[in-house]
Amino acid sequence: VVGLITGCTAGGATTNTQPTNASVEGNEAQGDTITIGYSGPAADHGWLGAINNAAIAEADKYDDVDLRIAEGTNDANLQISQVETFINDKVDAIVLLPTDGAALTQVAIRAMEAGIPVINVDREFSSTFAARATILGDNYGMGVSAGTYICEELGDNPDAVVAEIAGIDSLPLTQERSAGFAKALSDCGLSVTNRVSADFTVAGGEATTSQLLAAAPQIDALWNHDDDQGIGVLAAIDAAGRDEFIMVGGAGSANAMRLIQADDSVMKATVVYPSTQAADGIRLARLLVQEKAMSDLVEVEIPNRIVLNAPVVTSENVEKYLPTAFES
Amino acid sequence: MRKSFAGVKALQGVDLVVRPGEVHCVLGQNGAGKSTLIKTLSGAYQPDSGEIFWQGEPITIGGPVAALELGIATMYQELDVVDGLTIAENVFLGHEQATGGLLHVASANARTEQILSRLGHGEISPRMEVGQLSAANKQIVSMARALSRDTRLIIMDEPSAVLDSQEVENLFRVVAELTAQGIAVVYISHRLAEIRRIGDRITVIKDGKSMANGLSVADTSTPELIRLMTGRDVANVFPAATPIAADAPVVLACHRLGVRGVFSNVSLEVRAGEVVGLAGLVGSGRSEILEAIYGARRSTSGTVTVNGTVLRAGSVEAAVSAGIGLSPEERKSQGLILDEPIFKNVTLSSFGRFARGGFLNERRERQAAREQIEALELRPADPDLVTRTLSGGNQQKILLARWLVHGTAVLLLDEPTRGVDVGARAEIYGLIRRLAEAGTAIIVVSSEIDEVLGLADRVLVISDGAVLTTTNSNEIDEPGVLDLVMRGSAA
Amino acid sequence: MSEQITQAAPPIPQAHVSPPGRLKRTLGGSVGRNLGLVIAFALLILVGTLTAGDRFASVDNFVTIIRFASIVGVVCVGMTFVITAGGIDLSVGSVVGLSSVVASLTAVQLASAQSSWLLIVVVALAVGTLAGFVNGVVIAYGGVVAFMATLAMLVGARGLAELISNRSTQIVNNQEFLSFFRADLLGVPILIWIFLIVAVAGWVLLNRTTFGRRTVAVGGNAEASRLAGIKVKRHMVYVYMLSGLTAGIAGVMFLGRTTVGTSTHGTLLELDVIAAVVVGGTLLIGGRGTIVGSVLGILIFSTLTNVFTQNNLSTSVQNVAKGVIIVVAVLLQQRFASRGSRSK
Amino acid sequence: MSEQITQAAPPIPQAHVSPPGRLKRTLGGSVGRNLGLVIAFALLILVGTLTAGDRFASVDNFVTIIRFASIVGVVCVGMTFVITAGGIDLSVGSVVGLSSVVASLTAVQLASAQSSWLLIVVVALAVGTLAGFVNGVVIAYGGVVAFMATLAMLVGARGLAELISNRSTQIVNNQEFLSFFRADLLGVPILIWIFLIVAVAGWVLLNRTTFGRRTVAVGGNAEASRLAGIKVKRHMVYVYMLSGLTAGIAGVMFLGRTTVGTSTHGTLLELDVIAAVVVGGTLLIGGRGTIVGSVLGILIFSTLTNVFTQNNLSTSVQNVAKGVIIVVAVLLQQRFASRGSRSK
Ligand SMILES: Nc1ncnc2c1ncn2[C@@H]1O[C@H](COP(=O)(O)OP(=O)(O)OP(=O)(O)O)[C@@H](O)[C@H]1O
Ligand SMILES: Nc1ncnc2c1ncn2[C@@H]1O[C@H](COP(=O)(O)OP(=O)(O)OP(=O)(O)O)[C@@H](O)[C@H]1O
Ligand SMILES: [Mg+2]
Ligand SMILES: [Mg+2]
Repeated sequence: VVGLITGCTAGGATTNTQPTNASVEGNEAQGDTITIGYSGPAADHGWLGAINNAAIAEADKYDDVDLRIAEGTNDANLQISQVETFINDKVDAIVLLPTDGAALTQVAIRAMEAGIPVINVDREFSSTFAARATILGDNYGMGVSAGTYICEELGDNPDAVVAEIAGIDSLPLTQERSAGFAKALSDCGLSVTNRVSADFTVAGGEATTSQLLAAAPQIDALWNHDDDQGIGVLAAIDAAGRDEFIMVGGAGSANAMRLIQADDSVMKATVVYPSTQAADGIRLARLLVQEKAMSDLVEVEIPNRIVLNAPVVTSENVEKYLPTAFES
Repeated sequence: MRKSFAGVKALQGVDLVVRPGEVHCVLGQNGAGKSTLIKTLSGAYQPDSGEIFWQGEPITIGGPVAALELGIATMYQELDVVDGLTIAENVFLGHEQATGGLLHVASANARTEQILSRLGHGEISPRMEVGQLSAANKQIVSMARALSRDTRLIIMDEPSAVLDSQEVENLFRVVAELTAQGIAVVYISHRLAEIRRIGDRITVIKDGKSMANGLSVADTSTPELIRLMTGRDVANVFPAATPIAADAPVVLACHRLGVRGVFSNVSLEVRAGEVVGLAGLVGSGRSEILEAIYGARRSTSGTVTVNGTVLRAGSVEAAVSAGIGLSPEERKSQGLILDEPIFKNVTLSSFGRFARGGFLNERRERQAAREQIEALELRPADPDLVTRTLSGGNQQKILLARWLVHGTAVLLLDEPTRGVDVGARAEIYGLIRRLAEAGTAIIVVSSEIDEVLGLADRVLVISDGAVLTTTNSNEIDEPGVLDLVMRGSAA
Repeated sequence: MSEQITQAAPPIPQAHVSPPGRLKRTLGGSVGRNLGLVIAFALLILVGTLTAGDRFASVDNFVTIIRFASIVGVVCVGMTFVITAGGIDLSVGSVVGLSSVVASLTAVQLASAQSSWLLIVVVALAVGTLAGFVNGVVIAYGGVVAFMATLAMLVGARGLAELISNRSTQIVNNQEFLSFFRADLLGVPILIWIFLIVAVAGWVLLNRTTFGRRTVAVGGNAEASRLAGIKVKRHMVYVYMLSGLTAGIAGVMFLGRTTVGTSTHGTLLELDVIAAVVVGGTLLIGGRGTIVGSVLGILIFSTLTNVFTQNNLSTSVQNVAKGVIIVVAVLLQQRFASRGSRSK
Repeated sequence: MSEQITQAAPPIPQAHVSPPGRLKRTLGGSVGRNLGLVIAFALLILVGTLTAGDRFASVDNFVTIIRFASIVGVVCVGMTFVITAGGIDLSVGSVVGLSSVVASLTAVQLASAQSSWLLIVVVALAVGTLAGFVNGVVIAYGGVVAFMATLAMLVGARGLAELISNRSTQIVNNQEFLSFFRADLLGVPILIWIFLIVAVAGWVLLNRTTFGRRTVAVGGNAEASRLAGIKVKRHMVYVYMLSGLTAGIAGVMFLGRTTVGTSTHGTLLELDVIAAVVVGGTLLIGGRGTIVGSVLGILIFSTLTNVFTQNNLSTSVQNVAKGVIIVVAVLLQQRFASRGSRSK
């Protein structure tokens, strides 16, 4: 706390670009104990499970963080009431991965009005007043990355058959991913020939893929939105004995990356969608409440908006990403 | 063989001694505890106290299986067959012909065929699904099941209630065969005439206590039996009919009414104060005629007219608002909401009248129901009692009370005394007469021909969905009706 | 369905039931029948207070619990009628989603901006009632088993909602609408008022009107009701329309609470609703229903969720506990109900 | 439940029906009763062939359809018994998930690596059967309505599966296990063989054994069955165990097909299964069940999905169509069943 005040005054007129408080050591140092409320959607598939586990693990690292977890719902009504509970309890900060960004906006605004900073993770609120900071994965960017990679691989074959296996279609993020994918493909003159949507589950991936493969006897490239359902997708591909195409995954599970590393399946690449967003959210919330800044940034305050990159992982760079990948 | 026990709430000290080869009749009013008694013997209920002796040995019957293993087979009052299974499967239910769980379908069918022939129904295929059978034939399946086991004692709880006179004859023949083989039969019926015919000895139960044990049928007079059952003297005769005024208006008129495939061309007129009876065999279509008049079944031809207005076909509401009331054949499944209090059953057709703007006035409703059930001497006359706890006769009275509260010009009564004891019967007969005298037009359907003849002013004899004759009831007797029916179905 | 086993137990003959007095009847009727629930509820509050102390036992927290319960609770009222009438409505969750989607369509929002925010409400209620009407007609006149007809609607209405919304989340812009639903009246949130009004209206309708009497009669014995002159089929259609109407109300409440309409609103709501209603003491075979029980049932479930959240327990643990509690509650419920007066 | 309306039509007594001939009976019984389904199926295949041509009407595609149906189909066989016996099992989907999770636990996998891959199978079947046992006991001996008891299991087993797996996806490493399930036998995939065997075994069990006849009897008239000496409660426990067993088999099949065990396996499976069984002609009130119908029912659903995928239609459209088809199929089903022989 003291550090921040000095930082502010010191930062006034000088060109000093190294705030004293924002060192890694300074940020790790124990501060006042704070209570962070965390609420996320039902951990009903690998990525979300990883999100929650990473958040909890992150909170466990700090003795000065008391995490209140209310994870586990796809019901906006219930999640709103969980946030209300946090407001009632006057927690110090709320990290919220909303089941639907727009639906949770009002209650987040109420929390902000009650003086509780809200960190919005992954699915964005519909109002900028609803969150003090926002950490987003780039869903549209994921689609773009996957599409661009496929364009590169397929080169200049305008008749190439591109198939897409989406996640839960009624989620806005699925729509964004598909939109990005379609955009990138159209830049090289391709389009999605066959599209099915699964439900982010292994079984759903398997079932829809086996149907898709029957419907499309010849495929050149396939993008699967989610590596967790990808296990099922690959099982179906194996069962059908198909290997004429390249497959790109999504989210970036350790499992998928090991396959890419082995380079003996159709799985050639995956697009990372970081599963550490909520953990980052917890960390930001702690810094925010303890009035610290981010290390490696000159800025003395926590930024409003952080959009995480959606890099493509291939056999060339897989070593770099494997350590932070999530186990499904 | 000796069984005696006392106990269950419904049974407070009943003794019953059955000897091999006899037909032992159990008599008692509705709710006296007859069915409860036999269910205790068949292992369906456990007695709270008392002892059962089987061939001199004291035993306990732990469940239905134990009873069956002892050789006690039971035909229950509520039909106890399974619709989805074939006749043979029903007959051998619980003791299937099988090795290692695999059924011997053919041998079961063959054995069932034998038993059915023995019962005089060789024409019924054992492979038929029981759901397709009439109530009478289901009763036969029930009987075949009892015979399929090696039994020493067969208990029959009101087997004749759903049978017509022909079938009853058949039943008696089988009973005689059984007793000749030394098998004992316990026979329960409300029809005293039947008991006179086949019974050897009688046990009378009243209010869960036995009033008389092992009376010889031959030595006991009917009034004596009735006194034992009811504790009072009941004139088991039909109330005298008062002649209808010659100018009494026609209230109900059916013109060439028909339901395709069931009955056709039924024309009848009922005048105010008149009781018309429909006689015929089981399955002749009598219930269907009532249902068609009432709109519960859509007629495909002809018209129903009440007081000069033609009713819309297939509309119960139209019939009810025109002043027709129906007391259906199956009291429990078609008539009453058993878990609701009495008064709500009484006002089921008219509760709208006790409401203002849709809001009910239960106090007035209860009051109106109370008036009627007191007038009908319902026992107990508490409008808040759950209907299920009442005896059959009293439940029947609730149905009559329903239409008394509603107020009807025409009353259709389908089997108004089925399963009702002698005492209550006499009361219901009196009631029907009083209603007629008050100007209600009444149609009565009953499987007991003497009842139709005794109650009605005029009788329509029905066979195979067609009206054979219409006569005044005093111009025809029971053999006459039967004769007509036989000739009608032969033609 | 499924009742068969319970019926297999020999009915207990009660030959000489003495007529209960008026007071005894009322006690036996209302409190007695709900005693199991009240005990369960009290226990849950005790556990909440012991484990989470003041955080749990605060006015704010109770408001949160009830506000959470209010949307599902409204649907429970409609479902109580359907189950009492001997039916079941699996489609309520999907209908909630569908009505929220249709009511928040751009066209509707534009029209409502020009007229009144009530238009949004009217549209949602109309959509819900219409879906209920379709259910009712298919069941009553088509003769399709209620379970299947409403299962079909469950699948179909969700698909329709997705098609109509093009699977996007539709944000409501009408500020009057939003501020109405965000407002408090006498310190109590509007959502809770709506729940209260629907519950009281439902109670009066079920217990004090001819409509309610018919509902119980039809559920108790449809054939006897028909032969007594009640228009059973038409009444069943009304009952399903009522259930659809409450789903429409819940759709509006979702709109007000979340400010968005989406096809995912109300997913799996039907399970919670049916569980609450049956745990509340309404018989699944029909013929007996209690609004008070249903309300208690849903309050128990939402308190349970709150206690678990307060204690940092995951949904997985919560689900296991919920499973156990449903069974225990139904068992308790049966015990006390059969003491209050004979059922079955 | 819910049957009341259908029952409102007066039962038609058929006093003097002459026994139909053997041929007529077989027609009336098997084909006649399933004629609606066969027609629906044929129509669907026609639509598929017209819209997707050879891609649809190829052997490979039919194998895909049947393989897709086989997992759900196995559960349908168990469910047919439960529904025929007058019960319902809403928990099958969760039990599938639970058994797949337990069977793919690290401990089980280690043990199976040391002994045989069959251990994984045995564990899954045991878990399923145990869950069914709990259902059965709660229903038959606890007297809890089947709908509620299995709803509780639906919620509870899912929670338990999540707790046990810690919500992670457990990959099966046992190669023998995996290659068994990926193999073909006589050109037909193992999964289809399993489905076939279970279906045939189910048919024999239902139609040719005392167990099957008793199941029908208990569902048709539980009290009459009890009086005929059948131990109704115990039988119901067996029936639910059978359903649990088929859920366990499906759990293994999921493991084999997807190579992982996870708590999400089988989510909402119960709806498809019940829909297929009832569309197939098994009466929801119990007392009549047909394995052939259930198999046709599930084939119709999976063909439907295939036709929609072949035509690149979204799940939303598919859901709307599915809703309509359920209703139409039940209506057709009723029409033809009542012609073949009296149902209801
Ligand atoms: N399920 C039940 N619930 C409550 N009371 C019952 C039940 N079954 C029987 N009783 C009561 O037990 C008593 C005896 O009934 P039971 O059926 O043995 O009479 P019954 O002599 O067979 O009469 P009926 O001639 O009408 O068949 C009656 O008072 C009846 O009301
Ligand atoms: N919907 C129908 N279709 C074809 N036949 C029918 C139909 N309804 C009834 N029947 C036939 O009509 C006849 C009359 O049936 P029902 O048993 O009701 O007559 P009933 O004279 O009232 O006899 P019961 O004494 O048994 O009441 C029977 O042969 C029955 O099979
Ligand atoms: Mg009796
Ligand atoms: Mg009749």
